[in-house]
Amino acid sequence: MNTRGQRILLWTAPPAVALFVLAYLVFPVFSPPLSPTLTPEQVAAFFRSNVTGILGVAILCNLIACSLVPLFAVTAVQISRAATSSPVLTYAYVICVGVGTTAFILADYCWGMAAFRPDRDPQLTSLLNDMAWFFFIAPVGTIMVQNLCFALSVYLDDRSDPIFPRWVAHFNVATVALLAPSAFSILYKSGPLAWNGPLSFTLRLTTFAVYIAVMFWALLRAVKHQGDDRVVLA
Amino acid sequence: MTSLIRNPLTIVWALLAAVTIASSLIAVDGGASHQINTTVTTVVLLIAAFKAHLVIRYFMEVRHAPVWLKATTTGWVLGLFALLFGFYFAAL
Amino acid sequence: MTDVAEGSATGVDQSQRAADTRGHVPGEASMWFFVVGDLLIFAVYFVGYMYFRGQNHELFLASQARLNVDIGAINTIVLLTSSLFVALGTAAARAGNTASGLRAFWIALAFGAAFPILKMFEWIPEITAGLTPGKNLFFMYYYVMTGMHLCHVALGLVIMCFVIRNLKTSTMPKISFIETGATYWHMVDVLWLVLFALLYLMR
Amino acid sequence: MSSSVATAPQSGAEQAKSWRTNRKLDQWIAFWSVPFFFNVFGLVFVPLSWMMPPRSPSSPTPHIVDFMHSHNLLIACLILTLAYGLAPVSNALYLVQIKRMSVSPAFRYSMMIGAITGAIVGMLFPMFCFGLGAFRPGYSPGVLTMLYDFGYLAFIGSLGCFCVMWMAFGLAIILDENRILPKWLGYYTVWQYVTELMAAPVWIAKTGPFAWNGLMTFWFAMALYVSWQFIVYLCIYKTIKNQPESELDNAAPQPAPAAIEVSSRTGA
Repeated sequence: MNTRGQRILLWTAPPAVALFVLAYLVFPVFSPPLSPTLTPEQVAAFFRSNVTGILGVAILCNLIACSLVPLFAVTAVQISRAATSSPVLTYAYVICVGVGTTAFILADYCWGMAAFRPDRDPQLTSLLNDMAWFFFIAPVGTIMVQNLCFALSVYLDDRSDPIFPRWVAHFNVATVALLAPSAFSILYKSGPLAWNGPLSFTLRLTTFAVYIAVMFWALLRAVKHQGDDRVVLA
Repeated sequence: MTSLIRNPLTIVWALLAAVTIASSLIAVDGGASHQINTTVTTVVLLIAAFKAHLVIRYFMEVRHAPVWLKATTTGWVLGLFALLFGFYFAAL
Repeated sequence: MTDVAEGSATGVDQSQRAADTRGHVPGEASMWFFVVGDLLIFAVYFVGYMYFRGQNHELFLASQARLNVDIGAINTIVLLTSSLFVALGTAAARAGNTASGLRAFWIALAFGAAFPILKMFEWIPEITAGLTPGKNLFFMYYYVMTGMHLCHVALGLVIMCFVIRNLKTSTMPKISFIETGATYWHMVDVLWLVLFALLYLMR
Repeated sequence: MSSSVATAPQSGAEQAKSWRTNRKLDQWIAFWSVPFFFNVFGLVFVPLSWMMPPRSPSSPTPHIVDFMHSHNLLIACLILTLAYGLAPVSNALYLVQIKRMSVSPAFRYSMMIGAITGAIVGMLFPMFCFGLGAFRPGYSPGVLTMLYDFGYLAFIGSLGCFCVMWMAFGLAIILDENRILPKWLGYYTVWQYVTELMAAPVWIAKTGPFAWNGLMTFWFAMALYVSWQFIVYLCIYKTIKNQPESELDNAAPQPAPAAIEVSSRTGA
């Protein structure tokens, strides 16, 4: 079994990332990120005056929401190659990817829904906006477990020529610590932990971007070295 | 055909069908006014317990089963109907 | 628990070796774990029904009056007849008479399949007349219990098809599997007998 | 999360050898994260937020508003947001055992998809419904009541994804010929499936035994579920423990050296 398929899937990641960056840059809600302290009327006014931008990005993200899944799928394949006793880490990883991606899609829906009928009752527009932020920023539980599963598979892989260098595992553990603060955005409406604060918003998105870049590089390297090595199919 | 008629299973079935019709008639005639009727309820529930017992014993072949299974199923029938009667009469 | 697990290990061989000996557990012993458990789950429902009935006799009596006792009674006979043919078929298969066993199971399947159809003749007029589960507690119990029972019937019909296939295709039919399916079907019958008395007949 | 890793040495210690060399370490770490997760789950729902046992669907609006404003809901939501990723780990443990069975991969794929959808509709979404109500006290009672209903109905009334999970799990156990898990557990799982059917009336009843806090739909179903979950974990524990080392994935690639290693380990 050669690794061409894995390489093709991996190279779908850069264009996906480019589209995500584009979506991020043109999304009115993110420039600057909407404050949690806005009243429902202010939120409704904001959505009324930015319908095109929000709807456009919502549609784009609806289309590309799952486009990083191939990268995660290749990661799952590489986890299953590690010399562990069972595919338990692979399965946990795959389920986590599914759950995390769905949360992102729900966030996208909520923003899209708020912009679809902007003259809705401000209470409801505000609710949709809150819900979207919750789904976008807060649910880090799955990506944390996901990265821990990956790190664990690297740590437990005691073959002489390891699939991933050790520091990739250390890096994954570090991302867990860096992503965790954004869960606290549920508790605060202002300050660094609020959903527009530097810890919940900037740190989280930066960490995620760096994480994708590092994993892309590490996976390319791992797939290249895989050669004719047997792939354990989960 | 005679073997089918003499078969104990068929006899049990005939008995079951007969008491089913009997209990329906008792309920419809005796309870037509839809008042609480303890006689009808008692008869109907006893018939149901008897039918359940017959099906378990003969059709499910618990007759020939080990003691633990006999005890469990009989315990189920007795316990269930004891509780049903208990709750029924307690609430009158 | 371990007793049951060990019982299942020996149950299969045992049933094929000596079917008529005293102390024989029909079918797989682990299946009885399910049957007894299911009987207990339904028992909780039955007792719960009786308790809540006691809280409001008038409502339950008045609602009960709107059920169709005729279809209920016919369905009881239908299930009993189906059970009879399952029992006859099991006995025939055990005696090595696969052909008549197969015929009995086909008849049993036909009667069994009539049950859900009759149930629809009962349910659809009731639902269109506004007697939905949300109407009152009696109808909630009625639809939940008969609905759960109907799911059991559906599963039983599927199992019966597998029993028939087993009898049809294999020269040495697996008696323990036939007994397992038969036991399940009789359990469905027992549950209906109690349901019929509680929902349709008691006053 | 760290404590889940920290519990792993226990299982290693039980085997009276260095836990780091335990070949099933990945499975044991995953296994011991599950009791940790369920304890967090229970603590958050019951003593912290009193979300469970469920409040009545027919409680008066002021009570609902008061409850939805309680700050502890936010803390509960936060803890669950951090910990809910462990639910996939518990499902992964079932999947590993199904993989060892003689059944088609379709069973574990069905279960995997059920687990993905179930975690969203049965956990994340209802959790956020409660969290959102407490997050912004300014919502009108109408919105709060909707979130309350949505939260409880999604939490207690999410059925289909769990139905497919337990069906795949139960059927796989019953059909399996490798005797990975005991047969009766398969039938027991079918009961568990029945409890999902029992919960369907929560979408209709607002009071009485079939409401979402009712005797039948909540208490009875919960009693069956909790005992089932407990017994399943005992069985999974036993089966991980009894899995012969020669069958492990990490024993397969290098047959000769692995066999020597295993024998030297069991000797020591």
